[in-house]
Order: sequence, then C-alpha cells, then structure tokens
Amino acid sequence: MGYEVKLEIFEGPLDLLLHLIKKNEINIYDIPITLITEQYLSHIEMMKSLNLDVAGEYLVLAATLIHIKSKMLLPSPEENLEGEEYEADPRSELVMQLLEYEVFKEAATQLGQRPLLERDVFKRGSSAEEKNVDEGKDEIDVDLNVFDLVEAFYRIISTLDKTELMEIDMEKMSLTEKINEIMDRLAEKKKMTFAELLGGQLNKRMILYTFLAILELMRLRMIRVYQAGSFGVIRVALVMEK
Amino acid sequence: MEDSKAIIEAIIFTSEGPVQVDKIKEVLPDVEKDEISRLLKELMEEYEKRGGGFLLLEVAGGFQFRTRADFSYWINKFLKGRPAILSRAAMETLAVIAYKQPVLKSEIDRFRGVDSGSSLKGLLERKLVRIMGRKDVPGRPIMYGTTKKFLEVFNLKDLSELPTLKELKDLHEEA
Amino acid sequence: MEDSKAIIEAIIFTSEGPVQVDKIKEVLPDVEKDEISRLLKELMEEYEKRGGGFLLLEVAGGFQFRTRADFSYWINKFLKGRPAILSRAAMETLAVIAYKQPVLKSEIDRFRGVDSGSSLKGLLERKLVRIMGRKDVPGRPIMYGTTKKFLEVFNLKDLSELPTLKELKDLHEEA
Repeated sequence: MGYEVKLEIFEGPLDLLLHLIKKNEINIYDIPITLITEQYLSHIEMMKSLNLDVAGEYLVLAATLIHIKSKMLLPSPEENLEGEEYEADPRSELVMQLLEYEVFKEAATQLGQRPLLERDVFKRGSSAEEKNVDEGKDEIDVDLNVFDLVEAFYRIISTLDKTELMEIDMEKMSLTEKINEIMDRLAEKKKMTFAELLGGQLNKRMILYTFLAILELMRLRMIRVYQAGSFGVIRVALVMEK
Repeated sequence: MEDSKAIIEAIIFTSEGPVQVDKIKEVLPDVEKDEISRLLKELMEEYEKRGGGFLLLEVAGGFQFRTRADFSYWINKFLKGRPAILSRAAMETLAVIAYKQPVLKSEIDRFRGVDSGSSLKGLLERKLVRIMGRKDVPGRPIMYGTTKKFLEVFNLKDLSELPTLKELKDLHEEA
Repeated sequence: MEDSKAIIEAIIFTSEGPVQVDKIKEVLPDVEKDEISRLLKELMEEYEKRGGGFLLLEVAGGFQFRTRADFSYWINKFLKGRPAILSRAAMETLAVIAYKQPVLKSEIDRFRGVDSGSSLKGLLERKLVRIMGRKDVPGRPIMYGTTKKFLEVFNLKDLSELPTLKELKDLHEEA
C-alpha cells in the first residue's frame, strides 16, 4: 500500500501513531518521543482545521505522549542514586500496545484476503438469498442468537417508548428461575422434602430465592406444602391440575 | 475444462432458478450463443455419464442442476432432519416472555400490539416456553415463562446471562 | 458412481449450509463414518481434478459446494450483487474477537485504541459475532466470540486454520 495518506483512513490513534513511526522509519522499540509527539499533535491540529471530528481517543493518546515525554525529561533511574527501585522505560507500555495492535491489524488484513463467501466464492442458490433479504424478513436464522432475542425485545420496547419498561428486574428474573427449577424437580420426583429443595444451594442468596420461590408457588397454588406433626418433615408436592 | 464452460457451470450453480442462454450471453458477451448451447449440451452429457447425485437439465426454457429423482427418498430424509426456523413473530413473543416472565398472554399482546396466540402455541410446542402457573387474580389467567430448553438453545447458563436492555442500548447509542 | 457416493453428493447439493459427516450418517445409517469420510475425500479430489465451475470444500466443520474464487468477477456480474464489504474497523474488531475470544468489549477497545461499539453491533447483526456469556467478575460484562457463520463466510474449516498471532507477527516483521 502506498502511503499517500488521507486522514480518514486512520482507524484510531494507534493506527496514526504506527503510520508516523513507519513514515519516519523509526525503531519501534526506541521511539524518539519528542519528534513523534510533535508530529502527532500537528496531525490532530490538521484534522481539527479540516473540521474532522477528532474523537476523544486521539486526545487521550496525545495526553499519554506528553506525559511520557515529561517523564523522559526527568533524570533516569540509573543516574538517580537515591532511587532504589528500578523504573521501566516510560515508553514500554505504549510500545507493547502498538505491537499488539500491529498484529491485529495484520490479522485483519489476512482475514480480508481470504476467499470470502458472497464476494469471491458463492454457494448454491446465492441469488435466492439476495431475495430473502427483502422478502423473507419474516424468517430468522436457524442459528439462534441471544442478540436476536434482545434486539427483538428492544424493537418492541422502542416502539412503546416507555422508559420504565427498560428496567429489568434481575432479582425477579432470578426468582423466576428458581420457580422453574423447583417445578422441574417436582415434576420429576412428584414429592420432595423441604430440606431436599433447599439442599445443595451454594450461597445464602440462593437459599433465600429458593425460599421465596416456594412461597410464591404456594401463593399461586402450584404446590402444596404439608407437615406431619409439629416437628415432622416438611414435604412439598405439586398440585395437579384438574 | 475450458474457462467459458466452467464459468457457465458456475453461473448455473449459483442461480436459484433455471438460467436461460440469453442470460449467460449477457455475462459472457464474447461467446457466441451457439457456442454457449454447445457447451451446455456437453455439460449435460458429462453429468449424465458421470452418474453422480445431480444432473444438468433443461427446464422451463433454462438450465438448472437438479438432484437425480432416484434419490428423493434420501433427500427427503435429510431435509426433514433440518432444524426449524423461528419466525420474527415467534422471536418477538419469546423475547417478551424471556424478559417479562412470568407474563400473561394479555400482557404479551399488549407489548407487541398484536395477538400472539399462534406464536405462543408454536413456542409451547417447541418447548421453548411453558406454563408457569396461574395468576391470583379473577379468572386466574395463565402465566408463561421460558424453559430449560430455552437456555440450552440460546446457550445461556441462566437467565441472568441475558444481556440487559441497558447493555444493548449502549451498543445502539455508540452506533 | 456407486450409490452411496452419489447420495452424499446429492445431500450436500440440496443443503443450504455445510453438511456434517454426522448428518450424512443419519441419512445413511448403514454406511460407516470412515467410509463416508473416504467418499467425501474422493469427491473433493474429483472436483478439484475436473477443474469445473465449483469445488467441494470443507468449511465450518462440514462440506459444501462453492464456486471457484477465480470466477468471482463473472458471478458478481451475473448476480448483479454488490459484494458485501466489511469496513476496516469491522475487520479489525472481528480480528480481535477471532483471536481473543471470549473477549470483552472493553478489551477490544483497548486493543484497538478506539471505541468498537458500532463495529461490534454491525458484526452482531451480520451474525459473524455472538454473545458468549458473561465474565465472572464484578459487573458481569458480556463476552463476545465468533459464530459458525464467521467460519462459513471466511472459508475456514475451524478456528485453528487461522494463522497464529505469532505467525502473524513473524510475517509482519519479515515484511
């Protein structure tokens, strides 16, 4: 790729920084921080003067560069006889980040060079799929995805435009789950003791939920709880629907 | 195989319906129609001779690959084993139940603005949804909730793994 | 061609997605798995040797016919479709997810140095990425990973077919 660079091709501050390092043919492990900071800042100025939206991340990295620069101006630990702990090169963290980013950038390039379905290779009936996008909106992939589910709910909620509906009560969800679990266990065993139902719970919260679930199920008349005598075993059973 | 023949084959392969010679000619303007027809005939003969799982046939004024009729038994057997598709309506109904359980049918209908009866029935049949009990109000309406199978299908450990709407909203707003 | 081989071919031909050996075994219970694999290998070689418009390939843990990449120009012309383009931001986000899965959004943002919200949402919508669950740390953030469709779209048998990060690094340093 020739580097007749247009500003908008940068994917972010790290991308810009890598570009500057390449352009100046700098050793990434020994970045002349003053030079790079200057070039980086002037680049941001240019972006601003072109009325390009300079995302916050660019400014964060600018601050980081300036910070590193100021740290490098301080006497180095070797010279500082009183400094007892060895302080790492202030650039090292940024270098690590750049190297990591560079690898992912390469990974992205490699991915893009693979023979992509519907771009380079086609499966049978590809033309049919095109149509499905318009007409077959009613059908959703077989590969069920939680994202589809949330999206579906989000769609509904957005049309209702009621903010209070946005709140999902996780406590209520956990309670519902316990109710489900108890019903499953009872469906299998028909009758269980109270202790059995509470047993095997890992923490107090779960015990509490189990207890609340039992109360709720009693209230709903889904289960029956009975005890043989004052100190007898408490048993729980499903109420059979007529 | 020569390129134009292979390209013709690839075109017919990707097309959903039968492909007409004229359509091929549009893609390969430098190849004469007669030549296209000749290549098509060659391909048809090759597939016939090969005796594989499908043939190239002339149907409805065009050319199309079709599986050999002798194999219909096996192909039907295969197609029947396919997992079924959830309609958008079913997905919406399921979403309301997942997030609002235990929930009444009347509530689902109100959320969606349409009757959810048939979606609900489908979800119950597929065991993604179940009856959780009856609400303690006059008429004792049925309350619905999700099942263990629901968690399995959506790869969730428990319901608290479901993304909250706030999390989804964050993605939407950054977009 | 022997019947079981032709039937396998016909099954793969009719299927929407890649067909797994197990699925073929369900249709042909009398044929051993090893035998199915052997026949599939034979078919792959035959198509390769024939040099026609399409090939039999192993993708996303299954087998599927796909057109030869050399003909993409003509097929795009025929389908009149604009090839789907993933932005560079989306590709980078996808690359981080592919290599670091299960991965948090905050980690993706850190690796890329920018907010990946909108890329992530696009990838979720295109079903190249999925929610894998929540991480067991305070706040229980959502973890992301790639899907089977990712493998299908990128022509991968499985994730191990991707070059390792070390290989990529070496490649980069040589360049």
